[in-house]
Amino acid sequence: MTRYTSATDADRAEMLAAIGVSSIEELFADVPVSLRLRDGLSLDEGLSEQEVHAELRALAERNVSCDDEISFLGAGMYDHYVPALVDSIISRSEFLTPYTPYQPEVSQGGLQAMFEYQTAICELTGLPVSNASVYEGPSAVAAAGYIAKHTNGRRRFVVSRGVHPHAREALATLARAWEMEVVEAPLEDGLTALPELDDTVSAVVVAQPNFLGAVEDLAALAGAAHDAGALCIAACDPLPLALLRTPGECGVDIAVGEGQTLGNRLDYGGPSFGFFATTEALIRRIPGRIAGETVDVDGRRGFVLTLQTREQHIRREKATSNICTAQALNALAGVIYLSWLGRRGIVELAELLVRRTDYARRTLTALDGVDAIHEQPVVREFAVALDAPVDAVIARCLAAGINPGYPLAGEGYENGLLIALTEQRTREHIDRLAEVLGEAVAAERDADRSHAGVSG
Amino acid sequence: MTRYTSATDADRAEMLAAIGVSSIEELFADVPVSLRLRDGLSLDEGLSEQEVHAELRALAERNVSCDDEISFLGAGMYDHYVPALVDSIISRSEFLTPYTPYQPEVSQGGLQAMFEYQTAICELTGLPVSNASVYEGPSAVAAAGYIAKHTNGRRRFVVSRGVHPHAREALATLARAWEMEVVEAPLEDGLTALPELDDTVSAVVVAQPNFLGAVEDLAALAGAAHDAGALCIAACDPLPLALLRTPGECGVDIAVGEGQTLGNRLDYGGPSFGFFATTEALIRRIPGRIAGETVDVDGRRGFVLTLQTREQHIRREKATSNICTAQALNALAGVIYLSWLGRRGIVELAELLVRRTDYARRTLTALDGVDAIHEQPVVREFAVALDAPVDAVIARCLAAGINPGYPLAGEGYENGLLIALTEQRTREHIDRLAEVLGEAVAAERDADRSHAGVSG
Amino acid sequence: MSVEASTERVTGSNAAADDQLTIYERSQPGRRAFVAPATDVPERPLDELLSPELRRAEGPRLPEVAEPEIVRHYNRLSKRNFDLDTGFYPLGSCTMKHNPKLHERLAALPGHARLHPLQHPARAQGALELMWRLQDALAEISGLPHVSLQPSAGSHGELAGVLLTRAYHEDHGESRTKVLTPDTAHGTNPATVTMAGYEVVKVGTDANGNVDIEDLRAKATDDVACLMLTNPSTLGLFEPQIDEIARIVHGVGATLYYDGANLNAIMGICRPGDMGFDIVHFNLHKSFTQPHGGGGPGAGPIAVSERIEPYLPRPQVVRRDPAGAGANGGSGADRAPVYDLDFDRPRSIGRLRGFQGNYGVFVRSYAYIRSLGAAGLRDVSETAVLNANYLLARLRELGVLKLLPAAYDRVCMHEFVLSGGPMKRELQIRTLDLAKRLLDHGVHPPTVYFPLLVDEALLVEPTETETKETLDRFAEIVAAVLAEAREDPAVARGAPYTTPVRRLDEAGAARRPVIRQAL
Amino acid sequence: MSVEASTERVTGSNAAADDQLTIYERSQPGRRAFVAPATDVPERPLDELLSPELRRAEGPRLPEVAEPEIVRHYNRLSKRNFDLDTGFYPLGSCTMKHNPKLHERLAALPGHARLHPLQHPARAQGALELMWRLQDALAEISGLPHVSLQPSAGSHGELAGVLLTRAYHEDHGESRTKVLTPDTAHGTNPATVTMAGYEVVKVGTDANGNVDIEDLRAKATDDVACLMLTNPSTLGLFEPQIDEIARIVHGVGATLYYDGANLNAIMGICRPGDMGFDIVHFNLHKSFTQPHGGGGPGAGPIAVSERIEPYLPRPQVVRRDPAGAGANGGSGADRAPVYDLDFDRPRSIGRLRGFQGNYGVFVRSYAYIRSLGAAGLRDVSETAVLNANYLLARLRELGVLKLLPAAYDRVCMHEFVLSGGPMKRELQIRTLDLAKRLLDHGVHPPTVYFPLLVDEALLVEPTETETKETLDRFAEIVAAVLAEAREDPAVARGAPYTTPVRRLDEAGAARRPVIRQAL
Ligand SMILES: Cc1ncc(COP(=O)(O)O)c(C=O)c1O
Ligand SMILES: Cc1ncc(COP(=O)(O)O)c(C=O)c1O
Repeated sequence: MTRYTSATDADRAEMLAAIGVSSIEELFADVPVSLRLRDGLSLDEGLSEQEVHAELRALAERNVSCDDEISFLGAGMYDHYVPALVDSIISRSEFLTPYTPYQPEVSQGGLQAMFEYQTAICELTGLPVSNASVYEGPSAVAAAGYIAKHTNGRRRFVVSRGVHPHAREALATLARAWEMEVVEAPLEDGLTALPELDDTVSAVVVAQPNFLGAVEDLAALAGAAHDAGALCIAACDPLPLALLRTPGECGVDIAVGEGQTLGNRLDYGGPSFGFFATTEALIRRIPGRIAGETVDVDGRRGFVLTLQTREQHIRREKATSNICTAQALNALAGVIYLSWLGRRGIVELAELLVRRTDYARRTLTALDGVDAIHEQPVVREFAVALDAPVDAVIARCLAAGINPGYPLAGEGYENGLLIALTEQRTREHIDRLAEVLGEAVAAERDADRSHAGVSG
Repeated sequence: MTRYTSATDADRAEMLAAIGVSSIEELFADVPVSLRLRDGLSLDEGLSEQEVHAELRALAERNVSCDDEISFLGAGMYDHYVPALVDSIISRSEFLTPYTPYQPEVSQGGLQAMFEYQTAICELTGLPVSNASVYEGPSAVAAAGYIAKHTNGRRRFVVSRGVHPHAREALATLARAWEMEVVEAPLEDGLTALPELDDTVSAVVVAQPNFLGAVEDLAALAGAAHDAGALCIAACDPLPLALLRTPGECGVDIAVGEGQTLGNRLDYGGPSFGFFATTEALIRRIPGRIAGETVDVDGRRGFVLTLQTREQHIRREKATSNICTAQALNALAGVIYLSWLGRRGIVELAELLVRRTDYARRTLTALDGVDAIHEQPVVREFAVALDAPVDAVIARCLAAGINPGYPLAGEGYENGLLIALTEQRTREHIDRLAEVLGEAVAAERDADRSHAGVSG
Repeated sequence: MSVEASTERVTGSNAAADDQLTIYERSQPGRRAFVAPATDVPERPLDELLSPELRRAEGPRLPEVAEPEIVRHYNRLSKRNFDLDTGFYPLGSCTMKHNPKLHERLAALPGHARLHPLQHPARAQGALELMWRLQDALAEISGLPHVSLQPSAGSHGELAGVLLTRAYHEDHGESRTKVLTPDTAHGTNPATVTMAGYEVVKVGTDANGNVDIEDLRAKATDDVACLMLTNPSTLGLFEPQIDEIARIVHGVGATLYYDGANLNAIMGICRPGDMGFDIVHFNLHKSFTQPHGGGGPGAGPIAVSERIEPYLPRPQVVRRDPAGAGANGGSGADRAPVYDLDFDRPRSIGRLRGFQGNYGVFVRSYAYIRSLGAAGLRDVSETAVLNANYLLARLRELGVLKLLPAAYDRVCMHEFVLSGGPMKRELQIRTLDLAKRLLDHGVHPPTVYFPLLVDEALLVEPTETETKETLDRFAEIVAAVLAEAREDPAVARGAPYTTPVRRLDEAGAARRPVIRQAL
Repeated sequence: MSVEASTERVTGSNAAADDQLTIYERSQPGRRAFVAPATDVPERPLDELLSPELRRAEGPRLPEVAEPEIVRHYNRLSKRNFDLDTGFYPLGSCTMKHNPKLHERLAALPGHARLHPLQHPARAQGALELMWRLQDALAEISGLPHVSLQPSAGSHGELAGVLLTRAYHEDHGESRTKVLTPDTAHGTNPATVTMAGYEVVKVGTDANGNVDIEDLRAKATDDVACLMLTNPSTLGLFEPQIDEIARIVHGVGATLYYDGANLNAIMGICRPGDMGFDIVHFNLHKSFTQPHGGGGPGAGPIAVSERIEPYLPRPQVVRRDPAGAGANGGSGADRAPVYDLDFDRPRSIGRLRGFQGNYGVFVRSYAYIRSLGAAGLRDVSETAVLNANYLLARLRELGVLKLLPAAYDRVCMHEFVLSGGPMKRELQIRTLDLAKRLLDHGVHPPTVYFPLLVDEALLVEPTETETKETLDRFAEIVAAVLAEAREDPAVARGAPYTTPVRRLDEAGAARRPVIRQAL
């Protein structure tokens, strides 16, 4: 017996008798003897609650979290403040412990929350259709690609380098299985430069703002895609959408994105949620759960899972996706967070991000050896090139208690650094970053020179 | 408007119109103009949630909590592990946000929990009557004294030095108002040595275990009190009661105590709860709320606040106490914690405390310059005398990340140290304490000597 | 579950017999939620450590239940409570305002929640500074310079206040025997007076609901130690003659005590200290929003004038400037101040309780004050008073006041009192019946049968955190219940119907008290 | 609220119209819960920073509501959900076991919850070690040496598994086109096959509920890439001929895929790896207890054999011994090991998602494994199987199986399937009616109409965390519903009656989808 099970020896005896067997072993008669584990699993012994708590606390202490340094890391997930009411609501067992609302009569809370969530996503994206969530951002891009494949059966995806590298890779992973080709479109001065698009192109995939923080001309990109008869898929950061022309307005066919910034923790990368919005035309191809409004036999308003003929449990091999368990709790956090921000608040927050980001960008690019990688308008993140080895510079900043951002070497900007802001990074933090970064760059340049001197 | 209020300017206008006044000012017409604040309060401006969070987090970081050092502090509150289910249950709004159950039909949850709590306290104390909680431990002793005063109208309290100093002081504070005298009974070899008791003694007040950790012969003390026609009041540490002869069995008339160790946080001293148990004879004098079982008009089982004719809202100046708001949520944590421990677990826990305490006591008193203040049996706490200035020794231990305990100078043991154990202080911690304490005492002795040398 | 039971469900009764079991009735020998950590020290025989004579024969008969069933048990119990986060809770005098969720997060930070009360002050600077700043803010709000956070609740603050009065008079060679309390006073006031060793003398209320000045004058003799006053009073009315009252009380050398339970009406508008009060208690769990926890915890800090300061409870939280000279009160200007506990208070009344008071409560109330600031606190009181007067107006508009007239027809402050007398006569339903019927509409009833001097009293306090829509809905519900009662009073008399249990036999419970489980 | 509405309440309907408003319908212009922190940087005109052409004309029309009403809204919504912490939830195939409260506390520790996914591995050693240890434990439990934690849920794990199969075959110069799935398979299996670019071929089930070996033999041709199998199957039956199945599948060079949704039946009893499976997915939110969150989050790690390892997703969590040589798998013996993310995997299928997977889920499942240990995990499976067989026996004893016969009359594993066919013929109520009527008794119905091959299927999975009393009560409820239906089938057909809403018009919802609020 464990602290989570209740079958005492007395219970076991009674239950076995009722079943009509004399031992638990007998219940496993179907398991070939040759397969039965003789000496059990070789795992450590179980521990008391307090011991498990102590062990996992010790592990947590060995991570440097955003509580432990001033972090300007972003690149897909951002350290936004999560209001206390989100935690207090999503930790209610009525939201935390049930599963997918297969029995709508006793799941109205979850279903109505999904409906409210879908409404909020439609408002953010300017598109008429949203599902109730997919796993997270990058896999959502792949899921959108799957729709494109089915919609026009074409051979190629044109993917902007402005799309998050993880999303590009997730799409490529599936494209291989679909025997489709992924062509990357380069960024020029920070913006997507599309190649010629022909009738082999299934979809054009872009990001808003893009991976370097730049605001793309989404309408132009969607227009180009449509001119070639391709779909336009946009991976969007939801908070900037409070200010930017919406994907819907720009003619985007599918807008997806990472929902972490909407009331979810960083959690070292998950769980969060992916949002997925599209046009009426594609409503019957969208993956995942969708809540819809209806009435009960007494005419009372109610909500149900709807358009289920898209889904695996009904359509099986003909389903538009294989997704089953998604991210309902994280999406709930999302709609609570958006309700907390509210119609005015979300704009105020986005404007604060724009102003703090502008201030940071000006302050840092004014430093010796720190140059902008592009001059495009940005909302919450921007990219700079350092005139010194980026890893060494970062190391110096870390030593000073500042995590200056994400190195862009992997993206081909040798000493590039991607710097993200949130409402939790104050002017004081930005000024401190400027000080520390400036010193670090200067120091590493000298180090470099002297080193060059030596080796030269 | 604040983030917690909803009256927009539009609302205000409508509401004022409905009231028939033209401004909020008019609603305060009864306030003499001379008294109205002209320039408002001089307090800092309000802050956003995130800013308040940052400020209070910064304050928290300036405290050294039991997470930040290995602490052997006890002396009335103890760092026991609080299981996660306690937090998750008491943070449910249905328990967290209602007030005293004045409307029993919609308060059955709280009322039944009180009934279950009372039962648990009766089981711990061996007494037939428990209320639903009082403020905390020391004031509970004073409240018990108030019953004694009413019961026999005598002039004096005989209070053992084994009673927590805060409790002795809280009783003395009220005794002064009652024009009663407090006589202190000394500890001899760690146990209470009662003076002659005559018919002026209203109550004998003792502690189990006492302030130096020693287990008292409660039956003998209660017997002596009764022989003099006085009541016996015992302040008890609830966890040791899992093993010790109960106050009820020993003839104690009123058993009270600090409930913090039962599923409540340290919280720098509060809120926690005080428990209050007594005999049938005193049931109508007990302070505070009591839940009782009854039935509703359909014959369904239910619970109500009962015996309210004791209370201030009914009896006013004739009430047995003035207590109103007590510690319901903390007492709820208490009964959940006790249910988590369970019948076997509480004994296992108490035995673990006894063994760890015995091990610590032997290990430490084996050190040079560390001697037992008494040899009496103990459960979770013991007192030693150091052959070096206790404050200097403590300072050295703190520097090594160990908080060795509570100095007893205030209690007249010049270099005394009171050391407490919980299930969170492992053998490894105890061995580390021995190492650090041994070194500290040795170092301070030398320092002393050389200092003596100098000054001599 | 029998067929009857199940068909009963067609009629919608939600009472699953199973929901009425206690945790003891769910116990089965051998089940457990707790697993003890390994005994890592020598397992010496228990008899050697604690001789059998010292030990109980049988352990406490606590329940034996695994974690899942403990969780379900208390979860189900919780669903049998009505709570503020679900609906309107206009419980007069209790200020059931919203409890910001932020506060629970802050109080749970390990630096606050896991701090031992005997930690050396030098290692608890954050906690002491927070307490000092809270004292400072409460002093400003009350207009009285010195604050003690120690009392555990309002009534504990009252006790402290009366003991301070005693100490003050004794220190000045006087011994007085009486304390005045208005007949509208909350029960804790007279109960406190007795507990502090004084005799209660009641002061009457005049036709307008104010303190009867003549009666006060008559009873304010030189053996009176104190007048305990609530302003706004428990009638929800501000004493327009507060200056005169103070003059009379001080005239005979008595202290003027302010019961702060109703402070929510006047924060940032006016201050007890300016009214001449010597001692004030705050109910942090009312004006400064604490979750009420089903009956606590709370905190009842007190603020006092200079002349009372020497007697404040021990210890006091003080700020010492770097030079080391003790300093309390004043603004936070000095450089690198140090916070400390001052035990050296020779004239103090002493301790009222252990340690430093309900710190966890202080954290929440301090966060509240920081969130709102001066303007926010004033907005709170303005809105509380606006909401109360608006609700009164709506009730009047709906004709409710014909049957439930306002006890005193005046502009009210943050709450108001209705009398159910006419309703009782005309509709044959009592205030209690109305209250019980409100339960079926998903709102918590106002305070009933208090204050005592109003016939069939109903004390309504909406608080500032309720919306206009909620107030409108409540007014309509009350009107609906009265209309229903006019058609058939039996409905209200039989109410409630939709609650987990219906009216309970309280008399029986008191006659044969069953206050613990028979095991 | 009208008089009718209120008298309606006498009959006990709990539907307050107010409870049916959406958060948008509670919105009032100007209300707010969010207060922005001060703009501490120069307030440059927005147009200079973001030109108007780039901006939307109108912001998103989110609700305008203050904190108290947001809290109440979602609190009230929550009360319209049934949840596992309130009652029995035997939803077959979903393993609705208790979620230990400890896990939520651990996942919330700032060192876990506030760790940025791009933090340098050297500064995330605690997280990486936890993931590595979890991989290690899952490898041991499954009997397969290499683990990737990346997939986000079971179906994502399936996708990974089939893509691994494709990569494996391609790397060996083969291209296969078909994947076999039994007709009992969960819908995600065939859906996954299609998504991974393969053709689904169904394998039949024999009279005993096992895979039809002859059919399998016939369909196992050399263009078959994989057989996806659930064992115990979705019928709750263990495949006794699993060895033979493995032989057949491997005989044609296909891989054997293990759908781990039912792992809860065999932990510590036997291992997929030993059965010959090449690839396994785990549903951490089933066997390893995650709160189901109303439909996620979960995680679907996969374990694979040596030959599949080279193709695992990128990045892999690895442990490097101090010397620096890479090492994965194996015991945690070495001194001061360093944990890292390995991106250098040339033959990897690549990424399936962002970052390192659902770390918060890993924390909970790792805590669960540490709490239970080897003995505890075995106890879990033993008790899960005991509870299922006991419940089946109780139902038989009460005569329920006469109307709801077991689909296959065998000892079951952790769950079992009943057929509502006879009940439908004899009592004229369908499995759906039974399910809806159960709602009135406060229990969640089992999974209905799955697996598809059983007529009017009812898939019952009690899990190990339920008490004997709960199982007894459930059996009695089912018996009571059948007895009631015999008297009057209309009651069940009209059920539920006591739920927040009654049967809903799903057809209408799909015909004219209303999937967002009209604003
Ligand atoms: C007017 C008044 N005074 C005093 C009190 C007592 O406060 P507490 O319950 O915090 O002891 C109350 C509480 O109900 C009150 O309403
Ligand atoms: C047998 C079986 N396989 C696969 C899945 C899919 O797992 P998930 O919902 O985590 O994607 C499920 C979940 O219901 C299942 O029951």
